[in-house]
Amino acid sequence: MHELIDYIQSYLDPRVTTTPGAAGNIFWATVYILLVFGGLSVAVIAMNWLERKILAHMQVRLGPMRVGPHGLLQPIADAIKLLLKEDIIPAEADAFIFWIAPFMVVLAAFTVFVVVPFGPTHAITDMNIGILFMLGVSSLSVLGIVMAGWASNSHYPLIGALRSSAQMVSYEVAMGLAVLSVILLTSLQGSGLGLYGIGATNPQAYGTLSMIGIVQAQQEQGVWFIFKFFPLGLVGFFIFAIAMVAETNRAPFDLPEAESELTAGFHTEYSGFRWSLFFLAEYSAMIAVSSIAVTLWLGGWLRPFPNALSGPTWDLVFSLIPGISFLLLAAMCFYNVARMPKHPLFKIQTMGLAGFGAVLGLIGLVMFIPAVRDRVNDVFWFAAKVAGFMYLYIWYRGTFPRYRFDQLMKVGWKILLPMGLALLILTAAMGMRTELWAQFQEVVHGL
Amino acid sequence: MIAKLKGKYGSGVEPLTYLGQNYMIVDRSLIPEILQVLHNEEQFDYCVDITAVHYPKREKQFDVIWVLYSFARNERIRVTARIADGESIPSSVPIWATANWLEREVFDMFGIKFDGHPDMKRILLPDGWKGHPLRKDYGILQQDNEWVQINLGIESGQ
Amino acid sequence: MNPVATPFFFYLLAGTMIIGGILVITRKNAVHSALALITTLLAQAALYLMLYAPFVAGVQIILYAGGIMVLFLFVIMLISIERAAKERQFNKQWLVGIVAAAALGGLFITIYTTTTKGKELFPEGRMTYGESQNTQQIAALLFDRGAGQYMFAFEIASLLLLVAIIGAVVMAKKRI
Amino acid sequence: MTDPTSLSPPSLETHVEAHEKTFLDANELVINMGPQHPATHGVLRVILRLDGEKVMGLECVIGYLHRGVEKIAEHRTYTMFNPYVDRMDYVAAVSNGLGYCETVEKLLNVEAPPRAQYVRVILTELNRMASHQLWLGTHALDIGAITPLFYTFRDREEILKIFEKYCGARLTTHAFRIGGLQYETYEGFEKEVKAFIKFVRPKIDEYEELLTTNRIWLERTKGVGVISGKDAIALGVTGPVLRASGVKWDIRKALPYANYKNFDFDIPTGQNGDTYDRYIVRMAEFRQSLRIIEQAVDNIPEGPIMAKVPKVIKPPVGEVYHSIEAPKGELGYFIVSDGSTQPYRIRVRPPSFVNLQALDVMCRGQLVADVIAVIGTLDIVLGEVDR
Repeated sequence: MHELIDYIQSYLDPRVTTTPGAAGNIFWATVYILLVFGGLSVAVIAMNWLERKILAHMQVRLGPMRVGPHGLLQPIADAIKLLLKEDIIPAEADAFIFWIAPFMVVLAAFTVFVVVPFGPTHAITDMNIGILFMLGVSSLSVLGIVMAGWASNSHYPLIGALRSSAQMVSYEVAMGLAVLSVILLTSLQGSGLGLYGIGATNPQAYGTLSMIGIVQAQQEQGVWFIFKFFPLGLVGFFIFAIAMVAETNRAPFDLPEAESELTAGFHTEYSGFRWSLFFLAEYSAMIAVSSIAVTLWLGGWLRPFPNALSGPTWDLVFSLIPGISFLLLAAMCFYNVARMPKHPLFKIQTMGLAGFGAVLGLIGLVMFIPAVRDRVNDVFWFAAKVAGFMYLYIWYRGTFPRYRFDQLMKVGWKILLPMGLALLILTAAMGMRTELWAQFQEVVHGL
Repeated sequence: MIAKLKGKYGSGVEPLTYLGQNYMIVDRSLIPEILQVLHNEEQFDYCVDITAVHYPKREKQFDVIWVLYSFARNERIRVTARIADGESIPSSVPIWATANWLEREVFDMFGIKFDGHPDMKRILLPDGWKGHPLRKDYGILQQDNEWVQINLGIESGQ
Repeated sequence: MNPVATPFFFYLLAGTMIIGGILVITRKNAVHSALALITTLLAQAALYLMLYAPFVAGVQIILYAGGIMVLFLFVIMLISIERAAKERQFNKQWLVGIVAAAALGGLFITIYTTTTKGKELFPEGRMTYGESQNTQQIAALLFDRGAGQYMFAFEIASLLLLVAIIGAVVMAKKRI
Repeated sequence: MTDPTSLSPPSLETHVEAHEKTFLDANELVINMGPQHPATHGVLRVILRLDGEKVMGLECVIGYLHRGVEKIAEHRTYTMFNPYVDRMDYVAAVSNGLGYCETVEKLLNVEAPPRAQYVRVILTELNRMASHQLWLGTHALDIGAITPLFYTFRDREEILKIFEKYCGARLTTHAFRIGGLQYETYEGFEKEVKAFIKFVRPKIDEYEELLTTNRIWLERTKGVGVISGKDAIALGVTGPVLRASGVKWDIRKALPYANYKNFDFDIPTGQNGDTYDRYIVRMAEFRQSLRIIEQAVDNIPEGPIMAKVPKVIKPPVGEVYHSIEAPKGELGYFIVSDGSTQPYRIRVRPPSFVNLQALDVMCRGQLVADVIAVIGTLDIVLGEVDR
């Protein structure tokens, strides 16, 4: 018990600079695991509601409005329905694999979050091979999909699974190249240093695969990698942004689940709880790849405009934004409370919405407390950036038709892959430009 | 054109007009030849419809009717052949591809067989169905109860 | 970071690997075999982690479990399993196989126990590589200007793979 | 010229045989699509033979919605059968009614009075737009764009409101009677139609904005489901599908019925006969329909709305074939009268049924995803295919 208190105190000390996992602090690691996975589940539920609402408003309709005020309780109703539904295993299916496949997909999608850095100290652990681990584990989810498709013993799931595996394996290549270009950039510590310390005074300036290290590199270099070597960083970001949509099987690359062609793709035969696991996995995979993109290109937990608006005053202003945005949400809730129809039937709904607004407002107020403010700020900016990606996902879905399979492959292999290779070479050349220039001049002098 | 055909085939072709619509009654034996001529020489390149009518009291019970249209002449014509029950008629699939399903429907509804059709089977009704519903002796409430019982597992479809 | 319950995890992972390996060769259903193989490979990745080789572990997951096994499954699924399962799968060479395996195992044991060089390959005690620098060390070993020894071999290996890919395409496709 | 037998759809047996032969041959696969499938627009069953994802051939199995409309007709009087035709192509019920009424009028040798003709044209063209809107929404949905569906349904609602106000029904309208119209137009009919024209013009641009230049849409539709004009004629394909293949043929111009000859409009055509051209042709037809409605609504004459038709309709003995340009193609009625109050035989020449036959030719060598696109672009209604 005494040790436990020590643990807690040790982490609450503001001088702590390392993640609980890396510090070997099992208590805090456990707390973080629970926090991250609890938060993830809440995020998936929130995404469910948001996707339906945003998509509905894009399509001139209202979306869920019945369960709770503005359908706020709809995802919970859905979850209860799914859990109570009969869990059917087709007679001809391979029962064991059919049973284990969804768990495998969920496991892969969740394990990834072990290394996601929500802040310099807000991560379960900091791995030396962080990004490699993320790519590797998220590529395992394709195994689950393939197993699900095969075990269903039915044509549509099989074709869905085949498409899915081909698609994910193809886009991983382009994705990997884009990621590599960022890893090259991380070795450019400070200005004037060459790639991987070549031509530098300190030859040990290696790059890093650690997720936290990548963000710290951006902090040190004073630029988000999306703007580094303009437009090279931007191109890399776009390659990744396209590949990540394909990786997560979302529109316009949602061929494995193309409703009009393959009914529901690899999870056609699944129902109830097991189906909801696929749903959970899909959304958490979306969040996972978005957080990779945010970490690698958008400065992770760093606040926007670190250079233009620097100094302690601006720091303070930016640290107030989380609380203010929650208060804004609360204000929106109260505005809608005022707009609710004044009818006895709507009484409970109105009260519910008001309560929801009150909770949001309270959270906002708590965020103004300095101790909380400093610790939450990183997480807020990270979450805000990821939320931007989530909105993009929904927007894509509302706008684009679906690619055909061969076109999808063409985009992956004939467009993104060559672009990724060129990007890698150009990034390396830019990183070593002083070296190369010197060598070039030497050659010219020799002539 | 009609006169030309009449001159060529004599009594086998009987051209008629009703309400400004041309049609001709053609002897069954002349059917393949006349359709070929209409398609190749008279440019009736679009087979609008193939259908049949059942006259149970007549000796030759069925009228098989081709509705043809020519894009070049902007003209429609109907060709009618009279055949007896159980008699078959040459298929016009080699002339117009569209005849495939139309002939299958005629077979399905009237039981008229088309010789040389690539895939002569029922189209709208299920394969094992008994009876041809558009014949006049097929009652409006009649159905293949046996088929319904075996395939749908219910006593009756009504 | 101090390791927790090292022997327990070692035996757990090693046991998983061996059971997985046995399942790979005994399952009739090719998909089940592939899954057992994946389990083996993942357990092996975990073992690498225990050996303070996170980079190798990561590569093991991304390449073997995530890449090669997906392609394996891809191919297996395209073949009609129900009918393939009925076919006779094993050549009657298990006797030869056992003899060969026993001979190889015997060779390893002999070398390890009799010669001094064999023991040097497996040093006693725990290796003490810094976990946080593992990836960088591998990079240095491969590519560093001064100390890199394996760059040529590495590139040759990738060229070999390229040749293999081209060969496979030529053999599989009659008309390119 | 292509051999017609090679154009006509193959039989199921060829697919089954192929399935039997292909043990361990990783490529060939026979899959069944439907009859319950989200993209077959009803209860259409398609048996596909695939080489990987490439379609080697397919067969449609139809008849799941067969109701024996032609048999029912023989046991109803001419007037009683009128509502039944609405149930065939239920998204273009007004066109069906127009075709039927005109055919019986032809048999009776009467003509609807001019005022009735104008109202008929307005309603039929509105219905053509409603049908095309439904097509656009579902077609885009099949290709993966979900948003156009909601846009088109929002605007189709306005058309249905006009129908509802005119005749009380939205879908199966039974708007016309043999000899003219049952009801006089309601108060403010012209104004509402004009308001609708004004309302829908920018909406059509909105649909086009979403799709016409969308890269993915172009890639999914260009060069997909190509059918040449010659093949289309050989297969009896009509309507926008034929026009997209470059054949400038529209019954409204070629063999004018109602009073279409009084209106000024163009026949939009395509060149390539692919899915994109069919899309473009139908989008252009929206605008042409609006043009026709605009001219008609400005010039509705005063006068009676019913021709002199006896209470009990007993056409003289004879047979007649008459067809109109329905939204989906040539909709023909062949009616044989034996002089009694009931038709001796009514044959409906359904455009969807005949167009669907071309599916096999259009899909051969394409990918599975294209089959979906082609079914969508053919714009079939299973109620009409199966009758």
